[in-house]
Amino acid sequence: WDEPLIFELSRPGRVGYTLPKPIEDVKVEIPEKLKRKTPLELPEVSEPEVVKHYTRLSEMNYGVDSGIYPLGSCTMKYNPKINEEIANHPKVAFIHPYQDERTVQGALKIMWELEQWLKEITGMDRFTLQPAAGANGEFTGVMIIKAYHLDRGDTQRTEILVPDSAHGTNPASASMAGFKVVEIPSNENGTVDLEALENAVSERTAGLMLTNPNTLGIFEDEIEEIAKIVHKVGGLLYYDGANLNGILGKVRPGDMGFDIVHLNLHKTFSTPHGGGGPGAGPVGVKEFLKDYLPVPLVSYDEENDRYYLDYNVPKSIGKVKELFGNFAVLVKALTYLKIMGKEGLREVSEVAVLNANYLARKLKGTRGYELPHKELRKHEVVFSAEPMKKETGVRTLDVAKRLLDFGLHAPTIYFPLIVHEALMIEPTESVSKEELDAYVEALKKISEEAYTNPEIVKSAPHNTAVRRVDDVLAAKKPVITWKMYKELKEKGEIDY
Amino acid sequence: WDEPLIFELSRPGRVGYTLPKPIEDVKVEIPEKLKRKTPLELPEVSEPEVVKHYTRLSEMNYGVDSGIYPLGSCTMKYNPKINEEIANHPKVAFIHPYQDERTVQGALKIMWELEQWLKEITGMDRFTLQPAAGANGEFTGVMIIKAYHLDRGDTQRTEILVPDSAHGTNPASASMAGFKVVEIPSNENGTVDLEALENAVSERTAGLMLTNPNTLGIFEDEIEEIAKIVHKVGGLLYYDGANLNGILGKVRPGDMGFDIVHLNLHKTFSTPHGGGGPGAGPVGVKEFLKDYLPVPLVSYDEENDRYYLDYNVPKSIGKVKELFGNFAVLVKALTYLKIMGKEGLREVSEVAVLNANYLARKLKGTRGYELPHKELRKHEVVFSAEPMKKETGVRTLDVAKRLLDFGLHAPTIYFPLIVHEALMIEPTESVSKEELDAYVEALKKISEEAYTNPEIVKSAPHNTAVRRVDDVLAAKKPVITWKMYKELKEKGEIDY
Amino acid sequence: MGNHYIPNSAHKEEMLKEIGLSSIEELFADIPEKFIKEELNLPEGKSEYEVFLEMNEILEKNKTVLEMPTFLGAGTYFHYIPAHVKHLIERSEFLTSYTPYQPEISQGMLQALFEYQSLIAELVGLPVVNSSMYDWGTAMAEAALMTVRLHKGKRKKFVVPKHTHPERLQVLRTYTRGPEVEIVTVNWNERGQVDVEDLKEKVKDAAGVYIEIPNFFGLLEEEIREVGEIAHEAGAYFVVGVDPTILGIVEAPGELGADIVVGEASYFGNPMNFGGPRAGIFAVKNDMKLIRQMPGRIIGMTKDAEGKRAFVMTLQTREQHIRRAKATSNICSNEALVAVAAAIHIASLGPKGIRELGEVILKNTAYLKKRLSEVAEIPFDGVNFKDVLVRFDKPYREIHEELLKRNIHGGYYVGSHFPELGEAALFAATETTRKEWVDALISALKEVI
Amino acid sequence: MGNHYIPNSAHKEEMLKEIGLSSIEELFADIPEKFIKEELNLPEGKSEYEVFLEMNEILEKNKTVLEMPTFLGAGTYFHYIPAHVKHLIERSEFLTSYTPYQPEISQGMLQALFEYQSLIAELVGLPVVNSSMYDWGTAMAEAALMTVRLHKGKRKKFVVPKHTHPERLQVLRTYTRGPEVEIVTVNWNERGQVDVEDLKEKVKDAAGVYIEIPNFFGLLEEEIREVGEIAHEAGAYFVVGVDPTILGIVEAPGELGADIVVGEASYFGNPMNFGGPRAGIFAVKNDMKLIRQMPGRIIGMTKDAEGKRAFVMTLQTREQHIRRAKATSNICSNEALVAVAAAIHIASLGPKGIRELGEVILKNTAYLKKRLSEVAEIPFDGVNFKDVLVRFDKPYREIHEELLKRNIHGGYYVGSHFPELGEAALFAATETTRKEWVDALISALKEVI
Repeated sequence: WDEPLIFELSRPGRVGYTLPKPIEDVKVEIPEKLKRKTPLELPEVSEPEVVKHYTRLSEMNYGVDSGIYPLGSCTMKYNPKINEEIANHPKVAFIHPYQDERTVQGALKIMWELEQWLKEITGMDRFTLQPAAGANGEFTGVMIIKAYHLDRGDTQRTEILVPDSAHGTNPASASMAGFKVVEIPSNENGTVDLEALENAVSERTAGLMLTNPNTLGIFEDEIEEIAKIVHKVGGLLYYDGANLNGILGKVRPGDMGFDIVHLNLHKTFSTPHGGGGPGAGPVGVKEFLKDYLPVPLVSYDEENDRYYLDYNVPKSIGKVKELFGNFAVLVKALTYLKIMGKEGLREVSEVAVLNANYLARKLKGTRGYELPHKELRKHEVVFSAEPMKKETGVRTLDVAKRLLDFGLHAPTIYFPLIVHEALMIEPTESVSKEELDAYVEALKKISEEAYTNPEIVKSAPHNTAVRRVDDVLAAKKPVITWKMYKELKEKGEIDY
Repeated sequence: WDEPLIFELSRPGRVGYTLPKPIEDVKVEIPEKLKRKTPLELPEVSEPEVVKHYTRLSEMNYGVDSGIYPLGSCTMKYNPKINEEIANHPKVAFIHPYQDERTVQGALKIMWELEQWLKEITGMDRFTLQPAAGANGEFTGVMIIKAYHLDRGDTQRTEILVPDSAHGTNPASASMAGFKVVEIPSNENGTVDLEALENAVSERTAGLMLTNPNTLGIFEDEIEEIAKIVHKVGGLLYYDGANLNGILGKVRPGDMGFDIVHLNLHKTFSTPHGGGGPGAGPVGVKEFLKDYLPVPLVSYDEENDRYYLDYNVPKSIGKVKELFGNFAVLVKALTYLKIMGKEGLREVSEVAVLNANYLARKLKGTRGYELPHKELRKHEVVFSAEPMKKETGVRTLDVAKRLLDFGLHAPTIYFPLIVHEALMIEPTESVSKEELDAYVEALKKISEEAYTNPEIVKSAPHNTAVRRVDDVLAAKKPVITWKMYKELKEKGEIDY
Repeated sequence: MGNHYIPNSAHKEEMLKEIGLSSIEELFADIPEKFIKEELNLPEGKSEYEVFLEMNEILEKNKTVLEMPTFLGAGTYFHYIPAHVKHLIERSEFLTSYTPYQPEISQGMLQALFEYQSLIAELVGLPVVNSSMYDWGTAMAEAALMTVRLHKGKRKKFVVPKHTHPERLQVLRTYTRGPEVEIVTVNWNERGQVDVEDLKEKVKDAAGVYIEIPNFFGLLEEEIREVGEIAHEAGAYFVVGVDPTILGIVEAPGELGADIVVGEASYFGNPMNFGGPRAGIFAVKNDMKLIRQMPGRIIGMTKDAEGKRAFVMTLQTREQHIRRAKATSNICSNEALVAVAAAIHIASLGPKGIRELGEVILKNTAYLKKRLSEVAEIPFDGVNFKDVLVRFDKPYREIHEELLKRNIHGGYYVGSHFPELGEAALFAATETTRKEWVDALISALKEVI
Repeated sequence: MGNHYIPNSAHKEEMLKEIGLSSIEELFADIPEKFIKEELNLPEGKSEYEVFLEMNEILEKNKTVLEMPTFLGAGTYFHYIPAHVKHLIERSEFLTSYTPYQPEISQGMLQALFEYQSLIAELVGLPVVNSSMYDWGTAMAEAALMTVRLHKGKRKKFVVPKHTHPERLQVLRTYTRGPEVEIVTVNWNERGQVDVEDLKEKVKDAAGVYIEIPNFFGLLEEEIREVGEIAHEAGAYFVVGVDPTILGIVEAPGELGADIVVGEASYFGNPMNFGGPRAGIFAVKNDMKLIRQMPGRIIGMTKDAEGKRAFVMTLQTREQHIRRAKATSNICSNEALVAVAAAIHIASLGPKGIRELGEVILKNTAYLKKRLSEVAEIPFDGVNFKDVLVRFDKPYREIHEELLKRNIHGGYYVGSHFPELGEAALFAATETTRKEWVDALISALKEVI
């Protein structure tokens, strides 16, 4: 398709809406100086045109329902349709967050039940469901760390430790909370270098943020030692739940010594990613930290069989988002959990890990790709295409683009930063053996091409809606809205 | 895509379902001689695979939301999404047809209200909503004609008259009802030849089935005379509602002398066509015929404000379908009617007719296409590509296939039979001027190609999921199911 | 102001001008003045929101089976439809398309329908299946007409059990009135099954013989094979009507001797919707004599100009748009989307799921029957699937009324169709039936009886 | 038996064997034995049907605004979402995709988000818009942090009206605790609007000044331009928070002097959902100094290798995955789908619809206000949009309770946030408010007061 912008479909006079008439034609005047005078250059389109336009746009987009989507650290698993059906229920859509508690007992029960599941899954003692996404959860977590230390008069704890393999959100969240970020290097196994950690911790250490399995897909097997080192100096241990899918039902962050956990319901618990969001990033803490959680919590008064919003959180960090969280997302996650049950959740990690290792071992040994660090992975595996780059000039970016030509989504690339020319592949438990085999085949084919006909890889993709997109130009000459586009076009500064 | 058959995705052991456990593990045995022994060769697939498979199949299909779909006589108008939302309501899905009337007052009210709308729109006195589709409605109508005459002891009425421009369903329905079909030729204006009609009617005439506007998109302007001729000999006048969109809100079949009417809710009243169905084909009659309608009707007891299923139809033809009709479709049609209102319905036909005439006059004069009969059309227009065929060898079928290359759906072709190399175009009111212009442009371009490079047209389509499909082979070597496919493949009788 | 569904509402003047007309009225100049309707006596249009509220308010007056334990069956059953089935058939490329006249841009629907045909073929045990009829009833009626056509009109008798589903029997009677087919009914025996002796007496000169699995009383007819043999011996075609949800545990009708199988596909993948839409199964043996007489649309596999596998509508010369008055049926629009929903559901169940579904229903029915036998008479022994016929000592309408008062919807009263059965009703279970519902029913019945 | 969501459940043995492993346990051999959890103390899995029933039963305990006239607003409003908007964002290609890291196969989402940015730009009157924040509150908090960054930490004061929405104010306080920004509040005057004199006293050394359209009391602040000028004179950035549904009738904040505009996009295209998900608007002037300090993801237009127009994520060097600890924000997942829903709704409304929507809300609010003034005190004059502050003579909680008994949900009690207002509550109207609801409310209030 060459689908025009919705603005380009506009023709004066067309309408795409209906509205009820006002109750009464009361005369109300906006004060003259506030009345809109600037013309509103919005598109004028009819409903059939709107529907065709966005239907076509959707067909120009690849989703989990289109095929394998092995973006590392994103856990692009299948999103069960029953989740959507329940979340689209009028009893979800048409309730107001300030309704009297007696009229939203269902909503509160859902939140409360979800919390019970998450507690048992992670081994934590209390959860807030407020954070809108993983990073929002991280911020919540580090603010709790901050509040905890300050509350104890421990004012010198200004540092958060973050491994060099961590997601960018970890240092960014710590930094937003006003901490100095101290990076801890990885060792040759791809796990935290204990000696470096020992050297880094001090009375300034507020906490360590750790992803386990880490972003290489490797389980931090010295986690007990790590926890000891951090706790010994009075720091707290924060669990980034991005990779929980690799150990779900097998081992719990709470049992490994973590004090705070954030989860990504849109990763581990099958709620859809929506092209970038909404997600949900609940944060769980151990008993001693529960008074710091954001308000309100959802509590249950057993005696009166009544769920309620609990604002009685004495040392709360306040709010990290309006209201109670991405409720519709919470509904989807609980639906999934109930269907899966304890044995289903365990099956998730077993097959997710099997799939990743299957793919890793099938691909290993293919010319141009290298599997650094330990062989045993959890739910994802990171290859390096450094040899290919050196030997053929074909970069990881090229490999990713070439995969698109096979109708396959590329893995996460150039992350984690500690692996050069990284290809971070997370198949998840939702794909079939045949899909894994086809993925390996495609990567092997690309390797072959790189060594025989590198141009075809370097100029990929060839079969997509658009050819390789010029992101340098996008940054050099920002065109961010239709308004900017029109101006630049009129000035002749752009030709597209 | 090259999407395999669902059977080809099967791998032993995979499951795509969950089921509740039985209430109790009672022992029940199917008698030995009835137990299934033949293995069930159904696919074994997981839910994510099912979803991906049918998502991909859907993307290999063109619908109204994909673009213009000007299939003549099919009225492929936009299907408002609110129709679907209301029809998907649990209060529609989860009701049983044999529920006590007091528990389905909403459903009955919907049916009753819909009938009131249809009565006023058509000028008829009573409707059955039972028929599942247009043809089912036609059968209902001719059975009513039959019952009416027989009931009056008028046993010699064995003939139904049908114009030569009629839909194939008309003669087929008459024939199913046991009538002999007498074809009436059209005159040079494309309308019923009155003289021929005069000659055809007799005491054997049970009725005349007429589409107005007819399948050429031409209004039968001598309708008053036609009605007189048929009524004079004691015949009834049947209105085929396929083309109601061309006169909606402007003129009513009931006022023109028709005694029986069938409507296609999936054409005129915006319910989706679903790839071939479900539709709904309500039948309306004048007062003197209402005792012949199928049972049950929906009646309203005003005194007790109660809707009920009315089995008191003394001379009913019985049932033409189980239960009460395609209820979910009825819900959609009523939703549409309420939103459109009387002025909206009128707007439908005005713009539908404007669009057809706009297209006709823009295309007229283009080399190779000829506009036979009167220029003024209603909602559709039939061109003949006879000159093109003669001059270039390019057939209407080729033109249709070439349109697909432009991303446009072809019109109905080779119908009505009275126009050679017919292209029957019905844009409907849902398309924009730009879409009409683009369609005309494409047809002009194809004309140009036919006269300069006919091969490109004859070998079209070129840009579709599959190239021109061999339907002769399909009929010669029927492969109708996976079972047949496997057998033929094993025998080496087919190579696809 | 324009209409939100009609883009060119806003451009009428402009477009008229472009084609040399001056008013919309000119476009309708061919309609005799006297017939022009100035204004319909109908409400004005409303906003989507207002209609949403209005329709919701109307629908509020329905009480669903989720809101009250409901034991109605008798041809319509509360099955659970997995959410992904609904999601997929709401994809607008499927939903808003029509009959795939242009196969090159309709491969998705064609393949889905080919898969439907194939899945049904596996279930019923006959290899040739059309892409749907309106429902079981019309499929059965068309089968009857087909057997008459196959006898070239020399036989005009169609034999059915007296206890054929009354809805279907009514449809059959209407459909066969055209060619004046004689419908002959066979009695049931003391076990509520077809009386084979009676059949033998009536089968002579029959064009076709029909039987249902399970029968209207919910019973598995045990002498199906025998019935088929009797039909065949008499030179009649054997037509079996089947509830396909039983076919994981019961032998395929094709293997039991059926020449034609009809049934209801919508039990898979489609909600009850107050009885519609549905989709009729129509399957025949791989015999060109039968295939040529089949009604309905058929999707076939073929190849494209490059030799690639492709799908297309086939054997269309049987159909009304080509054969007109001589067509095998008048059917045009069918129930394609209902069939696709059924296909997706069947594919998701797979061989294991189909068997398990059958078993769960069988067991739930047995539980219901056992519990009902505590409080009422079960007139017929045998194996029940979904429906169970129960006879009460007291007028069933009264019992029904009392149940409703207790927020329980009782079974389907059969007394009006079969007075000889007395105060009898069909109570049904499926895989959706909950123990607590049955228990509540039995408690209530104990109070009431 | 396999799991229906997990295809390879059925192939564990086979796959293990192929890669030379003998058991699943081997794959988890790197986890210290002592941490392995044998079994979670959680329920077993259930069938989809059972969970469907269970969730339905839980949800039954909610009472929706369709079931009782509800006058709650205060930052969450019952707007009607046209069905086509919901239909389109449920298309699985949108719903199940993620951040468009591979633009070549994500042009649909990228273009839709570019259109969102463009539509919001038109409404707010600033040309640079990101593709969403979590909600208005976090957008406002990030704006505050941004103004501090723009002053390179030399100014750490952010001035807000005391009557800023309490939810948002709480978020602001949490977000600004990291860099220790000082939040200074400005009083309202006797008309319930920002006290400009008080602002003048407090603005010195402020990094930013914030104001809302309309304010928490539902009032249109009349001196917005003046507030902006005061901010700019003091060298502070002017941040405006806006309910975008008002922008068809009220001048674009960018034209009123705003440097940064924040607000709630989910009022378009998204239901209330008990408060989430939402989407925060974040827009700035076309000034690279500001753009470089913007949080969040931005979609830009560019071209592909063949010179064809294409869309791509741009200016990513501001973001956490590249800049890490020095990023402008930690935001990664945003609210893309919520933004797309808003875009589709705005595009459907167009210029005329946006104006009409504003007018209908304005008039319905005026009607509600007029009727409320019959029974209670309206402490502030001025123009209200959606919310109206009402003061009662009697404890509001008692009135509220009485209304609930009459199946009417009253307004939002503001006494807990602003005790100085007395027994006051915010009652709200939108385009969805029905006359009969208001009339019922007033009758009930007359009984109750």
